[in-house]
Amino acid sequence: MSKFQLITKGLVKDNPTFVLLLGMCPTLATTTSAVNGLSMGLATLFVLVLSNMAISAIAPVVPDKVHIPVYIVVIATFVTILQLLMQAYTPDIYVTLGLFIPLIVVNCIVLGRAEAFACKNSVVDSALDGLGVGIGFTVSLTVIGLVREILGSGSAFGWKFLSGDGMLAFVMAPGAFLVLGYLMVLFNKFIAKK
Amino acid sequence: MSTTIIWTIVIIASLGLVLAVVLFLVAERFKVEEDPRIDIVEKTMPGANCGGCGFAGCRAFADAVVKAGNLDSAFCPVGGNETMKQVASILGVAVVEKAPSVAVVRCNGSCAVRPKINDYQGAQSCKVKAALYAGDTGCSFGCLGCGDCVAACQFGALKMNPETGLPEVDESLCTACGACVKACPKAIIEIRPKGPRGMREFVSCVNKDKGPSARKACANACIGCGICVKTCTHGAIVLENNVAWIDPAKCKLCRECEAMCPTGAIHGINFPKPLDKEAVKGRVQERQKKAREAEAAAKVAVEKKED
Amino acid sequence: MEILLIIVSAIFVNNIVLAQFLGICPYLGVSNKLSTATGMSAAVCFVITLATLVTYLLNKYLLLPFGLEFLQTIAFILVIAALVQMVEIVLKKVSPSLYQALGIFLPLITTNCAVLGVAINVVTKEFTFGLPSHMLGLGEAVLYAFATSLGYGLAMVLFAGLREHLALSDVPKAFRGVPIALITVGILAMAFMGFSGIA
Amino acid sequence: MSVSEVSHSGIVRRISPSSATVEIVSQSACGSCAAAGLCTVAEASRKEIEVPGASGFSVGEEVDVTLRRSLGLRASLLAYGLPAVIVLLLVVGLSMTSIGELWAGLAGLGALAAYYFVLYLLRDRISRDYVFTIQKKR
Amino acid sequence: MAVQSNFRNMVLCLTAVCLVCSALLAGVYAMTKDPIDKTNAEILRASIGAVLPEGGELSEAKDAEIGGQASEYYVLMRDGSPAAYAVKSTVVGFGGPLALMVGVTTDGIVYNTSVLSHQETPGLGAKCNTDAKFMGQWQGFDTNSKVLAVTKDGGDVDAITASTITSRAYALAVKNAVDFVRSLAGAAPTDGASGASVPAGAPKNDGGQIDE
Amino acid sequence: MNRTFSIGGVHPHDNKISRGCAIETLPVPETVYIQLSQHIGAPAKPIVAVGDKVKVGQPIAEPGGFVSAFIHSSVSGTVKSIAPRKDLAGNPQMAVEIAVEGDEWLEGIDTSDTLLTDIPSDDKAILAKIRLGGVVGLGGATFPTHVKLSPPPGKKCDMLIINGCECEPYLTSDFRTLLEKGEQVAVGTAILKQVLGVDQATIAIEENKPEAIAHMEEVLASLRKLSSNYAGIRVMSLRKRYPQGGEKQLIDAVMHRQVPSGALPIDVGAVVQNVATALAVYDAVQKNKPVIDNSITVTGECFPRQANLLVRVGTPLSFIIDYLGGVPEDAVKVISGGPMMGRAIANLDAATLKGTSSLLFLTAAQTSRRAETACIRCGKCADACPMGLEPFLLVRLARAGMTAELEENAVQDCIECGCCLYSCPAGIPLLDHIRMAKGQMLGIIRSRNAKK
Amino acid sequence: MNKLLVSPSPHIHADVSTRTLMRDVIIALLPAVAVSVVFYGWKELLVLGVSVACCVLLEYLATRFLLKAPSTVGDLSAVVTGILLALNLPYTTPWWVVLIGAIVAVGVGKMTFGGLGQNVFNPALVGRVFLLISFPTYMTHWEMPQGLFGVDAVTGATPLGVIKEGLLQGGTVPQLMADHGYSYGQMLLANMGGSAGELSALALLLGFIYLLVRRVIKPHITLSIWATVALVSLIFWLAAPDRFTDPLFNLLTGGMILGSCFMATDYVTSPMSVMGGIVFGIGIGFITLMIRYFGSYPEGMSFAILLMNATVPLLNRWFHQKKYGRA
Ligand SMILES: Cc1cc2nc3c(=O)[nH]c(=O)nc-3n(C[C@H](O)[C@H](O)[C@H](O)COP(=O)(O)O)c2cc1C
Ligand SMILES: Cc1cc2nc3c(=O)[nH]c(=O)nc-3n(C[C@H](O)[C@H](O)[C@H](O)COP(=O)(O)O)c2cc1C
Ligand SMILES: Cc1cc2nc3c(=O)[nH]c(=O)nc-3n(C[C@H](O)[C@H](O)[C@H](O)COP(=O)(O)O)c2cc1C
Ligand SMILES: Cc1cc2nc3c(=O)[nH]c(=O)nc-3n(C[C@H](O)[C@H](O)[C@H](O)CO)c2cc1C
Ligand code: SF4
Ligand code: SF4
Ligand code: SF4
Ligand code: SF4
Ligand code: FES
Repeated sequence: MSKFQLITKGLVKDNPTFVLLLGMCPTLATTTSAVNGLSMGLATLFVLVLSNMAISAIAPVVPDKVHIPVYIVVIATFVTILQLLMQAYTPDIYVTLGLFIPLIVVNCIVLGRAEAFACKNSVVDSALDGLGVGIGFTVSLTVIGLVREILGSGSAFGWKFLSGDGMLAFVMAPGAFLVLGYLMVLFNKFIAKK
Repeated sequence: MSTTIIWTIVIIASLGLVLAVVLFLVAERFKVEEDPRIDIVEKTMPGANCGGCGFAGCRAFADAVVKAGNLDSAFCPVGGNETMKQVASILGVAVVEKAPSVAVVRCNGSCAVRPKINDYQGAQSCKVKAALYAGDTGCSFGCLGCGDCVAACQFGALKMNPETGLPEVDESLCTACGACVKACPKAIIEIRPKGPRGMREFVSCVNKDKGPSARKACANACIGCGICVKTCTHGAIVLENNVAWIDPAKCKLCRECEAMCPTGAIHGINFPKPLDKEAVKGRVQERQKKAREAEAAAKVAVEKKED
Repeated sequence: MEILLIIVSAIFVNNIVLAQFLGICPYLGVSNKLSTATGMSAAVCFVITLATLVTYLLNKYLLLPFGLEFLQTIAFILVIAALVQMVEIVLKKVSPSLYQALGIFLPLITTNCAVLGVAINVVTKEFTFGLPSHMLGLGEAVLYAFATSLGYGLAMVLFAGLREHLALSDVPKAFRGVPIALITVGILAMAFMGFSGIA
Repeated sequence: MSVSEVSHSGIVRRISPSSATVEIVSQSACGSCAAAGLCTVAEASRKEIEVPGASGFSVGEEVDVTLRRSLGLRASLLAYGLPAVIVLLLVVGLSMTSIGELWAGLAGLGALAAYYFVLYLLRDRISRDYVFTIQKKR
Repeated sequence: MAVQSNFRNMVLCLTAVCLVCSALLAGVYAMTKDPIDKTNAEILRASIGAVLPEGGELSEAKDAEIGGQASEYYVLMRDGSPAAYAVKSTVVGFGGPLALMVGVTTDGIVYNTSVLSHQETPGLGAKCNTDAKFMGQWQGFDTNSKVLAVTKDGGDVDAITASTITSRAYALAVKNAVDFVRSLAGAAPTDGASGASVPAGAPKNDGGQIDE
Repeated sequence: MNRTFSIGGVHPHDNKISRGCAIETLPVPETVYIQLSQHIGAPAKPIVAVGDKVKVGQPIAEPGGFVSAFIHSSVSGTVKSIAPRKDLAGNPQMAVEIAVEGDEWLEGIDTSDTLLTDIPSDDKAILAKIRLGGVVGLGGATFPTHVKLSPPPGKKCDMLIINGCECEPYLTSDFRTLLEKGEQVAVGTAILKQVLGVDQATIAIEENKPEAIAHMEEVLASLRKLSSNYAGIRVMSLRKRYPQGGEKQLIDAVMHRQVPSGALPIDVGAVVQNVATALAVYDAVQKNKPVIDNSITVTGECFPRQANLLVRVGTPLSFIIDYLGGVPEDAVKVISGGPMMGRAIANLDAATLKGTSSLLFLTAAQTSRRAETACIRCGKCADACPMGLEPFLLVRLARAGMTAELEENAVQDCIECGCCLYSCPAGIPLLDHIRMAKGQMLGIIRSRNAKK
Repeated sequence: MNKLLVSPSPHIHADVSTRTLMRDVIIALLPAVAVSVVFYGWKELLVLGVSVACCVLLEYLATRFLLKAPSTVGDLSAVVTGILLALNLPYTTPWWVVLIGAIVAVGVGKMTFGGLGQNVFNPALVGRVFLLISFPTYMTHWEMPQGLFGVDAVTGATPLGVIKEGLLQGGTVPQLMADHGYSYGQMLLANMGGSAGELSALALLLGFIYLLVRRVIKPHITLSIWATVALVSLIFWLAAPDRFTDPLFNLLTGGMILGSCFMATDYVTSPMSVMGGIVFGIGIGFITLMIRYFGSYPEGMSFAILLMNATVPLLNRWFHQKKYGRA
């Protein structure tokens, strides 16, 4: 797999949201607007890249029975670092994303990449892999957020094009499920062409 | 500040320690050592989970062959020899090549030659129809045309031809899994070896009626006249219950039977050239005449000897 | 009254799946069969309740005194992981037959975001339940966790029923599987919004 | 298999005159998720099940272990549901008294230990109810 | 995963990883502690600044009980005497706690309000933090002449459409703050919320549903 | 209020337009084709050869197994062939072709009209006569009667029910039989009662046949005066509701007992026999006359001449139809049996069987199925099902191939009454699929029981 | 004589079809439609028109292009959905909101699941609840028409809304009822604020009786809803008459009659067995009252029906008709 493919596969072929259905909770919870989705995606991307790198570096010396806990500790460390950094420098976003920042620890994407890729590949490849998957995740979340924002608030990336409200259901819980469901169908039909 | 750092280290490290001990205990008790080859084999399988191999699905197949360590009684009809070669190389054993097979429809009673004598109304299912009565044509053996076989085929290899009212096999898609054979209540579909370059010869009829009634029901029916049996010089054709059947193992693809069949019930597929019926017919008749003469001569000779 | 409010709120009003979006992966994964969903609900109930109890104590008596709240994430995940594993060992020792029956009946329980999410929520979020906003005390915390997991079970059992039904329906091909499941949950979430404002 | 049963496939590991021991592989809850192959957190662990009175099987053979569905449900209630309720009641109850949260919490954990100890004492009684049967794989 | 596990290396490895990670964490924590504190302080300052007039000197946080809850307030000293107060006032909104910073001048006029945190429904109650019309009405709201309750309850606060509960809670929070400032100044509490069923500090402000 | 069964049922219009037509005797055709498989169970084995001369009533085939029956020649003449011939469904079946020559009856058959009310006391001999007479159930299932009359040891019969419900629309042959041969049916009933060793017998008739009810009351009253054999036989009027004549429903209606799933009527102490069967038993036992003819209703609004005919077994349908004036122009479907359970005929050249009870002609408007649309889950099928099944569910399960669930939902209990398909507003071919699934399920159950 | 027709038994069929059933439901709804049009005028006609037209059109488009099957609009079920959706909306609803509601009802609630018979939630209610959540302003604000038939435009809110709001402001039930001059006779005949379907209990009941007489539906679901509402609200009312409204009020107001007679009885989304239907009805009645009494929505019927729709598969599993010969 070329380096280019490593970065792009997360967009369509191995799209973590629409194809692999990973990390459903943040996908649904944090996509009330395009910006929120983007932020969550980037936060996950941050952890993905760093933990992938760290894990690929230490994997050769980890006894295989403790590899999962070791990875969890590593990932949790980066998540906590992310939490601290966000608290310090982007407090607004930290508050909006709330619980779902610490929950990156249990996001299957992160651990999944560690297990499936990072532990068997070089640090650079792992970083690229993390980047690719992270980009896929970020793009998906942004798109979902955008759709929900347009339908639900009548705005896009905060730019309001409708004077009133949109359909509020889309910013609330039901809208998250509905939008993801329908987007998944469109993705399969027109992008992945399954 | 420094106390925070110290406590951080102490607490996390001790949690790590506890976790390590717990994990060790768990790991000791619940080891999973699935043969990793099962996964690898599964990945090489086509993933159709059709059950054509006789196992519950692709995973079950992979499991079974890895555990058995050989491929003696296992064959994936979907993946075919290609897949089996890969599987064999994973397991490090020899492959058993199988002649590739394909489904053939043994009914050529199209709407044109097999007129409908009644109308059917009810669930569009060959099974339901077959349980109710003999069918909407005079032939009580022929295809019922509701397409149970089409529905059974997971690979989209079968299609109903609206013109003929008969199912047709798309050879490129058919994996010879046999699902259609099981689905057909009239036992019309047969899995046959594909034959060299796809060429094969078969009797496209299963009508067991005696000649006249078979013929009355369907112009293309096998009437059990036995001409093909007499024609075949390789002993490949058997006639039983008023229907002929060509043994693919013995058939040499000479197409003589096809030419001789009075109703056109014998079909040859994928031959490069169309069959020149008259020429072959002439050739066969010539040969038969000679044979008769030779026989007569021999008879005479024998009689002479006795004299 | 307050107890009732905590229960109603956690099960219906702020349902963990339908309003809080936690534990969606197993929710979509294990809800194909009704009986498995029911059994799984009991297991989730147990894990969430116990995990909340332990992490609450951990937080209050270890992290807070030393000013280490920022370690919540890492400490909780380690403790919960160890806990889940330990239950397995204990159960095997305690009653082999139960353990074996569960092995056949249920998939393994894993630490998912529902467990961690509830544990973190309990120690960080302010709750109201008709009272002035406050952090939960231990009793409330455990009750809240338990009720939340009941909500999980309710959502799961309802959904498993719906899915068993949908499996026999002629859902258009493009929607089969996960999409129709998501859309169904969406409508379910819509219905659950009727409870909003209670408590 | 009837609808009122659950079964799990496994492999016969040991045979004794009175029973057969079958090993099954249990997948984690996310194991059924589309990404199970990719995300290896979807762990698997190996469990052994003893089936008394099974005969006619050989070591290494693949079999289905079957259990009445209601028993599976009962097992999960007994192993998880009931202790959760006990811990809940105790902790909620005690925290209403003036005993202090630490003690209430520890009491809850203690009750859990006690519950499992009782289960341990009753393990023979319980195991009488749980009848597993095995069949050869079709 | 070349390493075969045994008890020793497992414990060793996990402990070591934990050690390294915790050290790393502690380091980052130490590094970010100050920025975080600073950010939080800034946010607080900004929220206080937004609700108080310019100039003067701000006091440290002082503890108080506002609307029945432990809270805090800040005094703006001008020329040695208090000129205005910034009061943190928390009430229960539609979705959970609704925390406001309310700036009140000594003469009982609301200078401005800002939302510190809320859990209201996006698109509905959440507009209390975005709706210009709603937010604007608080600037210079004179509690001496206007009644601190939503119009529906007979007051002078224009509610957010379809979010009376949030608006009511908001008004209550402001009223609690104003009352507190009055009590500091020794004046009688506002009688504004006569239409509201909920006396200040009552546990439940969406009122009248179940008797507690 | 009259009694009826407790679950489900429908009320199709009864359309008994041939009720006024007395039974007339159809002339004997030139050739008859007597099928060797006219009953449930193994086909009979021919005991004549081509070229043999046979007389009316002469056995031409013997039982091919325990559950099987004798078959007799219904005419006198020469055996022309014993070969496959297309049956009603167009499937080839072995049949004996006999060219008719005269009408010569086998000696010993009493062809007079005299009513013989004295019943022989030897049960064994009676059973033998029933068996030798080739009597099978004429209510539709054609189950060999002598088998049914020999309950397994230990099972006791409490009640003999004579099934005169004729709940299917259009059919009137049982009704005419009751009116015209009531005495013989009553004697037959008494014989059956004696063989079964029961005290109680009920002749169950639906309330839409008041003449038959009155007539049978009268007949029984007069017979009771003759002999104690006729005590304990009574007539019961039942509410009109399809499928009252179904064995299980009838037992429920008459005795308030339900036959458990998989069990036989005898398990709840009941034996059910059709009116025509009772008549056949009378003929076989009192008159030595085997089953060589039966009455057939020929009807349908579009059919020019309604009739109830006494027809020799093996008469080609085309002969009957021609006799009555030919197939009407607008008839699209010919049914052997009633419109609810009868079989559509694919081949009018086929010959009648012992169990053929009617020829019904329907027009396209009367019989065409509605185009199939989606199930709207109205539950009308489940409301109608007399077995309390859920046809909509069974069909879904059958389509999904969920065998275990099908068994759990009792697909094997379906009596194929057709109430579900009759009621479904969405035109779903419920029974078509259920029948398939039931067949499959019975196969599975049988092979499972065989293994045990 | 043509070719013979051969088919499996039975050979005759009852003369009900999906179409005739739906037609009967439409007929049954006509009195309510008529009352609402008379009362609210052309605006109500517009809502009805947009709703029905859009439902039918969407069903047509979806069958042709999504399911790629012959169109099913002929079965009239989309018309039923359209009318019921319209009856659930205030007559003041802007046409584009009605349009969105119809799209959600038929598009999401019905066709996504595969069309008639496949959906698990009541389509009209999916549409209504979606609108309720999305456009609370339009959905909960009422304008009374100007004194048509001399009707006094007392209030702009439905009785349920008035009571809920009044209670929030510290009023008591009897006082509020008196203030607004609510009388049961009025509720029964017409003249309550609210959506068209809340207008006249009598017109709806007339339709319900028609459905019963035509044997389109059985009464068990409706009756069990009524019984539950009556019983539970009686208990609350007796306990605290100031705080809780009385049984008759609860039965006659809001979507109670429309919901219990026409929407809870939708075949597709209600349990198959009688016992299941009774439990279903009890659930609807209970949840409705809980939402009315304690929730933030004044009316809970729609939510209650949707919630119980979700339990239908479970109820179908747990409750079966009694089978012949099985204990
Ligand atoms: C899901 C949901 C969320 C709501 N969120 C809020 C909210 O955040 N703030 C609020 O005041 N009302 C909210 N409401 C509306 C109230 O329940 C209530 O309808 C309204 O406040 C009173 O009506 P009015 O403001 O139109 O007079 C919400 C309602 C629902 C169903
Ligand atoms: C194997 C077998 C054994 C039977 N044994 C008896 C029996 O002992 N007693 C009896 O009354 N009927 C017996 N029957 C007949 C059936 O119960 C039933 O009467 C017959 O199938 C015709 O019923 P129907 O016309 O309602 O379908 C038996 C049927 C079968 C298939
Ligand atoms: C749905 C259904 C309807 C039936 N209707 C009648 C009927 O009306 N009259 C009748 O004699 N038998 C009817 N039968 C057949 C009876 O079940 C039963 O087989 C018969 O009465 C037994 O008597 P036999 O053995 O003398 O035929 C019906 C069967 C079924 C399944
Ligand atoms: C008695 C009856 C009630 C119905 N009620 C509704 C209803 O409440 N909402 C609706 O969208 N359709 C209703 N329909 C129409 C139809 O059944 C419904 O659209 C299906 O849910 C679509 O699959 C009803 C139909 C009948 C026969
Ligand atoms: S045509 Fe028949 S054998 Fe070929 S793939 Fe299809 S089902 Fe299998
Ligand atoms: S080949 Fe067999 S299954 Fe296929 S359509 Fe013909 S009869 Fe049906
Ligand atoms: S045919 Fe079978 S399923 Fe249908 S109503 Fe009759 S017994 Fe029930
Ligand atoms: S009668 Fe037809 S439409 Fe109604 S539930 Fe049964 S199968 Fe479905
Ligand atoms: S369970 Fe929440 S992200 Fe998977």
